[in-house]
Amino acid sequence: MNNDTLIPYIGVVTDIRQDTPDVKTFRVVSPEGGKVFEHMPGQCAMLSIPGVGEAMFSITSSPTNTKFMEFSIKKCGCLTTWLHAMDVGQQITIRGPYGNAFPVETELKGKDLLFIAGGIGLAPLRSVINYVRDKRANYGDVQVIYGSRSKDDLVDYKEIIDEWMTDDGIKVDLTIDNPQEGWDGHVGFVPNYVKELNPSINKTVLICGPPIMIKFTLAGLKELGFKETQVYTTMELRMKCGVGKCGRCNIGNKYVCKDGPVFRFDQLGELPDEY
Amino acid sequence: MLKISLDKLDKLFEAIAASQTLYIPADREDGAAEYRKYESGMKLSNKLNTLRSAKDFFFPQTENLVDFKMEGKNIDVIDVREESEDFVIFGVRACDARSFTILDKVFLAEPVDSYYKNRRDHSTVVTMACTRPAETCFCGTFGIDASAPEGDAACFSDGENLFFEAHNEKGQKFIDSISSLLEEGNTSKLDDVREKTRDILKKLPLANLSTDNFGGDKLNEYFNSDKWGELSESCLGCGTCTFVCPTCQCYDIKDFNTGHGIKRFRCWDSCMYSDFTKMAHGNPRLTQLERFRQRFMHKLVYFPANNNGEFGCVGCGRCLSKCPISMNIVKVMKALEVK
Amino acid sequence: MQEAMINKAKQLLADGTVNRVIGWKRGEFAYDITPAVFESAEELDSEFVYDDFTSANVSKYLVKECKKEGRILAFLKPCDTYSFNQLIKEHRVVRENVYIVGIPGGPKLDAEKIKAKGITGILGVKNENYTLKIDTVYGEETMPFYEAILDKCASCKSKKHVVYDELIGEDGDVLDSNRFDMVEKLENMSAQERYDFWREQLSKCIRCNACRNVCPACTCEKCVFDNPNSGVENKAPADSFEENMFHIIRAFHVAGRCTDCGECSRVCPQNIPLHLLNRKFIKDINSLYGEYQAGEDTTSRAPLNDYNKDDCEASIVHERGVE
Amino acid sequence: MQVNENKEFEPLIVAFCCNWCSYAGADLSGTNRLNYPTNVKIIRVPCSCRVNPMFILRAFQRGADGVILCGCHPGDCHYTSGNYFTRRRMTLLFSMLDFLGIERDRTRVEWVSAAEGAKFAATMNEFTESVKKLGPNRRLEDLRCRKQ
Repeated sequence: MNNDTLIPYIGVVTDIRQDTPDVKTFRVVSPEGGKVFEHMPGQCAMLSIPGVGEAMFSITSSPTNTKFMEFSIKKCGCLTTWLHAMDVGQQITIRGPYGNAFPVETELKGKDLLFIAGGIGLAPLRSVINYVRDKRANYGDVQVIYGSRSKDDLVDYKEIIDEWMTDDGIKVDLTIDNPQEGWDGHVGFVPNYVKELNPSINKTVLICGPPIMIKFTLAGLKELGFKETQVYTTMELRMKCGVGKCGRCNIGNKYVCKDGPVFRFDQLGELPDEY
Repeated sequence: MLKISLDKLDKLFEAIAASQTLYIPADREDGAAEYRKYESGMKLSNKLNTLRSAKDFFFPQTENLVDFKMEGKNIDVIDVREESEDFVIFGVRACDARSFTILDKVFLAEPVDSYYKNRRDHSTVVTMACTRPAETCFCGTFGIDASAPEGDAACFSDGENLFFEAHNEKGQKFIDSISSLLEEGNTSKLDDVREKTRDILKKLPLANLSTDNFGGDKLNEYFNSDKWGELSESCLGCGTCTFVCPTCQCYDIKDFNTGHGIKRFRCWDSCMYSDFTKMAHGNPRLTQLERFRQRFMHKLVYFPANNNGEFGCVGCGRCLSKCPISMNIVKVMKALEVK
Repeated sequence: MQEAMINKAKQLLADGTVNRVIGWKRGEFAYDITPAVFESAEELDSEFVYDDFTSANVSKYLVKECKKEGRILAFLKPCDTYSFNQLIKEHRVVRENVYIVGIPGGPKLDAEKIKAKGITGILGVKNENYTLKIDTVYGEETMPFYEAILDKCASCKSKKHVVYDELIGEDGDVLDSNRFDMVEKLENMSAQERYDFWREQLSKCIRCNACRNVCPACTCEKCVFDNPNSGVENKAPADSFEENMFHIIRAFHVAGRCTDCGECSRVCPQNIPLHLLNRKFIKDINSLYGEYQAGEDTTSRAPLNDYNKDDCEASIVHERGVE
Repeated sequence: MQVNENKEFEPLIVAFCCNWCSYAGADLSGTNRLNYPTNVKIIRVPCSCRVNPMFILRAFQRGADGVILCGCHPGDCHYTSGNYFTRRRMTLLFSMLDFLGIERDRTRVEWVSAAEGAKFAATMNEFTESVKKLGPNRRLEDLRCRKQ
């Protein structure tokens, strides 16, 4: 019988990094070494500990990383609590890749890009940002606006400071919600910061974060003159199968696992408001 | 047309069951019909339809997907799939036969569901034309002719004889396998019976129900209809409609710890249940209104939007007779319809 | 009766006693009647129905309805009043927000029983001197009224209303019912026969949860079977054990609170006689701890929340009855 | 390794014991060097009243062949009245299991005080023997949990 997508592969966790108090980044390789499967930026994978649960996570590492995949996971439910408690060397099951991807090879090619992320919302965008950094010649200006509750809650802070900020072709603006000792950067919410920075409206925007942040940022972008066709986001709903069959992650007639998770706001606007 | 006399049905069943597993609708003690594995002496039910739909054959209520053995930090994945045996389902009604094509559109779409396909490949569906449709029948609404069912092969009764007709290679193979029992027969009486059935179908109370105003193009209009509150008010949030439905195909995947391993199984799920879309951080369908809406929007709007206008209902009428509070797709369609 | 009820409802709506009415709404056929809330005289006139098929017990809806703005009028049959009274006892409803009009009860008809006779294509059902005249697309059929009544009505326990603000018609009496006959019959079977009986019945279960969701005593905010952290959550009977477990626990959780309204068996799409499990508990409670009828009053202690120092020991189960 | 088909059936017995009396009783039978079968697995609970009917069923699901519930003697409950409720609850549950055709001798309630080490051992011996006679639990088992 052919392989079935519901039968998972084994992945080995080779590195666990504590990013913030409630976010850890897990490095996963196949037991034979190397990546379990290839993917495109924005796609997701089903991770599971049998007996504990199975859930969909976006792949945080860039496809250009040929050695391993990474997942930045926030502790919030049953499975994620288990994942946070495990040690290096633990095997997990993994299946995918699922969903569409950010159109990095088509619509986004040659464009000026603006990434806006809030909190753990950086996880899916990090894959795109690193993809773009590795194929820098294919894209125009790149700007990242990233905010979190506090300095400690900035995911991948080390990579942002050491790699992104030292990169020439990429501008990074960080913000935190409240003033904090040892922070001399910007303080304030992401939507306001975006308005303050007043980015050029030629940019294509990729946005991810808590729903409330997305809502206000989108409104702010529209005020600045951005059109809905310029803004992409990535969605999340309860999923079980990952292939549009189990019937629960739909928004209208679109399945987030299959037709999403990446949607352009004009596409999302045509769908019922049920997410 | 090839035929067999109805009083020789036993012989026919014996012959089929000799080479492969045969399932026929049989009466159980409480009077309802259900598909049962044929054993000598079992009688074909004369009920219009089985209480549970025929989807169980391809999409059972629970099935083991994969097993895991956990040892220390290691996980073993054990593929438990086995090649299905060949089987014949006899006496499937036109509505249930159509439900298979609807399920195919879900499970055989890429990536193919190998569990479903395995059973589908090994099955022969022999349908049976209806002669006494009930008031709850509305298959005609979805373009199904109860007197000419689909399936690999179909059979038609004129009250004395059962006539056979092959629809594809599989069906022809089935008829060939029983050809020694069949003989050429005159269909003039059968034509009368079919004519009469068609007349009755036209006279049924739901004969005029139409899907003309449903489909993918009025998605937001139906979604935002103010009728949902009133319609869903009495809904108990049970899963009766979804579980008796031949086309409801949503499922859940769960793990069961047996104490010496993990069994991952798939089971039917219902969009009527409160945890259907519940996540660690919230639930987009908080009240019964949203859940109720999802079920009917899926059948009448979303499914046709994704499948060239084909609806996700076959009009078998099971939910009409089984809903504890008699709220069903017909009432929803009538209340909702936007001309 | 229907007309008297509509008039009563209109009058109470008009004088402001209530702002809503819970009753039953006509369907597509003679028998598919849906509980519904009515807010105006026009709605009542066009859609309200009370006939031989209006069997659904509306008292559970009142748990939600009584928390809304204003007062609601509920027409309760005698058996429904027991359910409602039990809900008052458990503080699940606000009595003041419900205006109860007691109406005479059944026996109500069961469309499934008519269909089981092979009668199909039903267009209309009329009761003429306790003979049902059934109009079908295949011509007229008849059957005796009492052969088509719901099982729960066939063993009616009471025609008395235990709670009401006013009555339409006369109040009845508590009946001497034969409702424990089937339980007794099973008790007198051998263990193997009982096991076979229940295996056949419970293996039909499709776990649709209709029995649980319709039950006026099952009002937990979150059922243990829906709770992933309970360790017993299950959505489908993956094993015969889970079928047994669900039905034992469902019945046990309402033991001493079940008023024997019979809704569980009425709604079961697989015709499992679930009420027998509940009745077994009622029968045991009656015989071991004294006669008790849940919902009869709002003050007495439920048998499982109570004890006597000289209660029998559990070993009584091993000593009596048929092995 | 050769499996002996005729090996005598060894039942798995789950004993729920209340913390204050029966568990101490079990302890005492141990310190007094009284024998009771190793088939008995004790689960300590704060009070016999803590035992939900679901616990009993779950024990059967997970492979128990018999379940026994031990608590303080009526009147001696550490929490005054817990075991009185237990008594009613278990009577009804066992009666229901019997009604469903499940062998009645697979379940039992026994009152064992902290001083009754001998009674504990004797009860367990006797209960294990009676369950042994019944053979493995087949009517209330979960096939998925059966050890291959």
